[in-house]
Amino acid sequence: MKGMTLIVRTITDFVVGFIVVFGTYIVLYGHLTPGGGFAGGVIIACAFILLLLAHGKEVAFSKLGENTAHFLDSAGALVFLLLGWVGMSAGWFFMNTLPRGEQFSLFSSGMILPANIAIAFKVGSSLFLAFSALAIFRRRSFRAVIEEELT
Amino acid sequence: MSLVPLFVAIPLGMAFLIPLLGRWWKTSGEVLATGGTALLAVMSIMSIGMPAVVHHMGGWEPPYGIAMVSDGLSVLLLIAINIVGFLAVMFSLKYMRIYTGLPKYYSLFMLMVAGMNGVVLSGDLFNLFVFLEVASIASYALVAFGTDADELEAGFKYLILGSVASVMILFAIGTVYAVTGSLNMADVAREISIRFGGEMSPALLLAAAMFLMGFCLKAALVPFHAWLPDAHPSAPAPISAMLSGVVIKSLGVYAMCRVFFHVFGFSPELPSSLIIANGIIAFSVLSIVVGGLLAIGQWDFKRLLAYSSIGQIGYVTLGIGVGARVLASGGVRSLAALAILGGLFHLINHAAFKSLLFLSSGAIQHATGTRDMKQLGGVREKMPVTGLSTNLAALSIAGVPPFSGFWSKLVILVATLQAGLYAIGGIAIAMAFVTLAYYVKVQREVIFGEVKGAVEKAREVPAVMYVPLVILAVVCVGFGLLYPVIGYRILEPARDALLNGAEYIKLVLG
Amino acid sequence: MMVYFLCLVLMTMGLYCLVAKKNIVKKVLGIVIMDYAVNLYIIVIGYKTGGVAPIVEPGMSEGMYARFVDPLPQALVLTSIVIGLGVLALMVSMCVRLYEKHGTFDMSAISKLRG
Amino acid sequence: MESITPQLYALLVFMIVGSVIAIETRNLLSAVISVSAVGFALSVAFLFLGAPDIAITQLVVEVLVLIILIRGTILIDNTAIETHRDTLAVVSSLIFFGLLLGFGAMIFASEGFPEFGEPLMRVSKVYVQTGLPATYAANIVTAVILDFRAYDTLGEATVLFASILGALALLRRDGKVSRREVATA
Repeated sequence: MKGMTLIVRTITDFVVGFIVVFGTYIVLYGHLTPGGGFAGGVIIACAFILLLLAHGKEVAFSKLGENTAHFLDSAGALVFLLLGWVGMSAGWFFMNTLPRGEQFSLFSSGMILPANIAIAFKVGSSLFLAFSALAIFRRRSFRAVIEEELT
Repeated sequence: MSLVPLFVAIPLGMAFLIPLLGRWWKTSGEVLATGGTALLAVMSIMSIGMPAVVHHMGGWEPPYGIAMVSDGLSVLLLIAINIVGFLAVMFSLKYMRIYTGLPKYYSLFMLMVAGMNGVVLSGDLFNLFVFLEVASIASYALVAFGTDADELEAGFKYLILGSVASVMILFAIGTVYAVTGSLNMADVAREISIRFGGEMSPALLLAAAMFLMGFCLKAALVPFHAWLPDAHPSAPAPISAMLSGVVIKSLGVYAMCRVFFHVFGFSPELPSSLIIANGIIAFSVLSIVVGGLLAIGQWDFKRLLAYSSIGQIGYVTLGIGVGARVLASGGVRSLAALAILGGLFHLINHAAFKSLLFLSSGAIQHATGTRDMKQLGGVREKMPVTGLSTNLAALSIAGVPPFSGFWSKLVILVATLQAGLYAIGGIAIAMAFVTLAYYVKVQREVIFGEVKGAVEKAREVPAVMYVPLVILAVVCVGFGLLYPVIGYRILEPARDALLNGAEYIKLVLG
Repeated sequence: MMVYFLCLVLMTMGLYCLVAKKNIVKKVLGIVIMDYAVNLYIIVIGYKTGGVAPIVEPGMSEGMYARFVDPLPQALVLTSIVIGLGVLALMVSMCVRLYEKHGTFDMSAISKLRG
Repeated sequence: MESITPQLYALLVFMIVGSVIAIETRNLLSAVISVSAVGFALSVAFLFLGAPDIAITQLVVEVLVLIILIRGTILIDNTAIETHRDTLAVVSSLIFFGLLLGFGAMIFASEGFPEFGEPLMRVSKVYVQTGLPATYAANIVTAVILDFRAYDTLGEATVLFASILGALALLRRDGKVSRREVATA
């Protein structure tokens, strides 16, 4: 797919970095301020979707490759499941056994921060993948379908 | 340390791993799905006879955390889900070769199994909803997996009606939370009995009505059945077997039983519970009649089976509804126990023979390339194993003694008549003969008769495809003959779990 | 009371859109509206008059905790929003495929199977 | 401690009007944009109701929904569909909705239902009080979703995983292996 005009592309280049940084902030401070892995993940996905829309798929996939996105999608979910399984060492699924740290600091509250990060990776990459699949999907011409049926 | 969470963690882990490894290891889906479901099937059989377990998620005591509850009823459903799941995966190994994107298929399959296991083990209303959605979404995608025009259309209809059901269930959960301030089922039940005592408040009645509509949509009871006759035939055969065999039961019937028996409760002190019981009976009778009558006219083998599923699910909920009605009107407790036992027995029987029939329809389609009954005939001669096992399942579902389907229908009918519902019992008996009629049609047109065009070149399907059929056929016969063993070990704990709401509350809240 | 009722009105409007409209994109929009209505309903249930967001700030006294709105419905709605987004992605991909097969978004033209 | 009721009613009326436009307009693009307007109003309503987490999530999800709907559907075909309505279905559904609304109005006015602004908070009182000391998360909502009820969040992540996987599965190029490949296999 083609990109958009020069103005859009220039502004996109300027803005994308800020969006990613903002998303990362939302993810990391999810346990202290409003937000969390899910909202932050969607914001990060939106940054890549913006790249996809403005520059076309080559540029977007050079920043976040399709294989990488597939990998992050599954790996994020798997890491979250494993974090839950760590709790089984204390006898209960999803028990928060990691060290709690200090109140109101970034590295506190045990499992919550890594879980937020895992969810953010999972959500961001999977939404980007779904959108790119939707945007790239081209209707094949009727003729091509017929020819395929005949052969 | 109890290992109940493994029932959810194993299929989820497999589902996440399959796409991860699928890029480099082409057969990861086949290997991991077979291994995972085999392990789950063994675990579910091992959990027979175990005492009821409550697992506190995150170590938080209920009602503050989510409780995972495995009692007799859960074990019954776990056995059905995981064994049918394993056999369906085994059948898929060869059958699904004609489709592309197999890692995605196996991953979605494992997600569906994980969702259903999560539903039957959940002790929390919202958690039940979340896992219900996991299973539903995976099944929407699986119905449309072939991406042909009619598969997509069926999937879309299923998706629309399923979403309506989800919204209704969520609305009901919100209302229950507003009125009781809790989401844990046992805690809600206790709160209802303390706070509302003899009277069910109107708000709870609204919630109950919403739950009833939502679960009836998921269970495809008439008049909420519109999606099923499209979705079940369009799906790939192993998925049809899962959908008809276990999905509508675990998402519809099981969830309905759990919510109405354990959360709202049926007792003479709650006058409005009689309304709910009557509602369940009314929908069941409608399903039995409409499903049975529409099945006769079908010439598409899978579509006939789909309509038959509507009718048979009607029998299951009829047994449960009659039990609920007896409880709600203060009747004899042993009669309620009999009716519920019949319903649960028919549930597990239907899981066995309907999944067998759908798998054999897939085998026949694989061998002959058609499922139009007008073009089939004499399958028995060309495909002896498939033909024989299909025949056994058809006899069982038609209610011919001594197969399992006969006994379960007999129990349901006896209980219905004893409860004084003579008209409904009469309808159910008449429709049992209609069931017999359309399965005689299946036998005459498909299994016996002269060998017709499409069947002439057919050969017996490979062993991985017929072994699941044989296992399920053995189950169909075995359940009929070995009822004392099965009933004592599996069905009676499930029945007792349903009947004793007070014990459930004590189990979860201690 | 009126607030709950208006949420129910919004929900029935979504349901109406689902039943009455033939365009499958409109049906998708109907489901989106229903999701909104239910989410709002659940959040409204948890609202406390004069309440503040349930976020503790350093130096906040324990007495302030009593002013927090109910956090549990918010957790439920977060999950419900995610579910809605997932269902929407699945629905839109089905719509795209259906359009590819039939060349239209009209449900009565798409409908070949009869329930 | 001013009442938020007037703002909430204004937003709700706005949402209902927006949905009416979305349902009845001929132009699909207008319909999608009206639905998004409803979604943004919903986000503002969440903010008023003391739910900033949900407001942020709703806002970003709304952006994504708008992009997906426009990119996925409207760009393909934006023609209005003019088929006659199924009058029987519409009338029966309207009767059903009327009953539902009447029933709902009766129930929301009844004794058992808590008044607006007075939640029971039987269970969540404990979350509010012990959230910070027990989990060290200052945001109680995060404490609930990732600690007290983390298992739900696993389900939520799984739902998203399943639906995206399903969407990718549906958007793959060919559903079935072509006949030539079957013959060689």
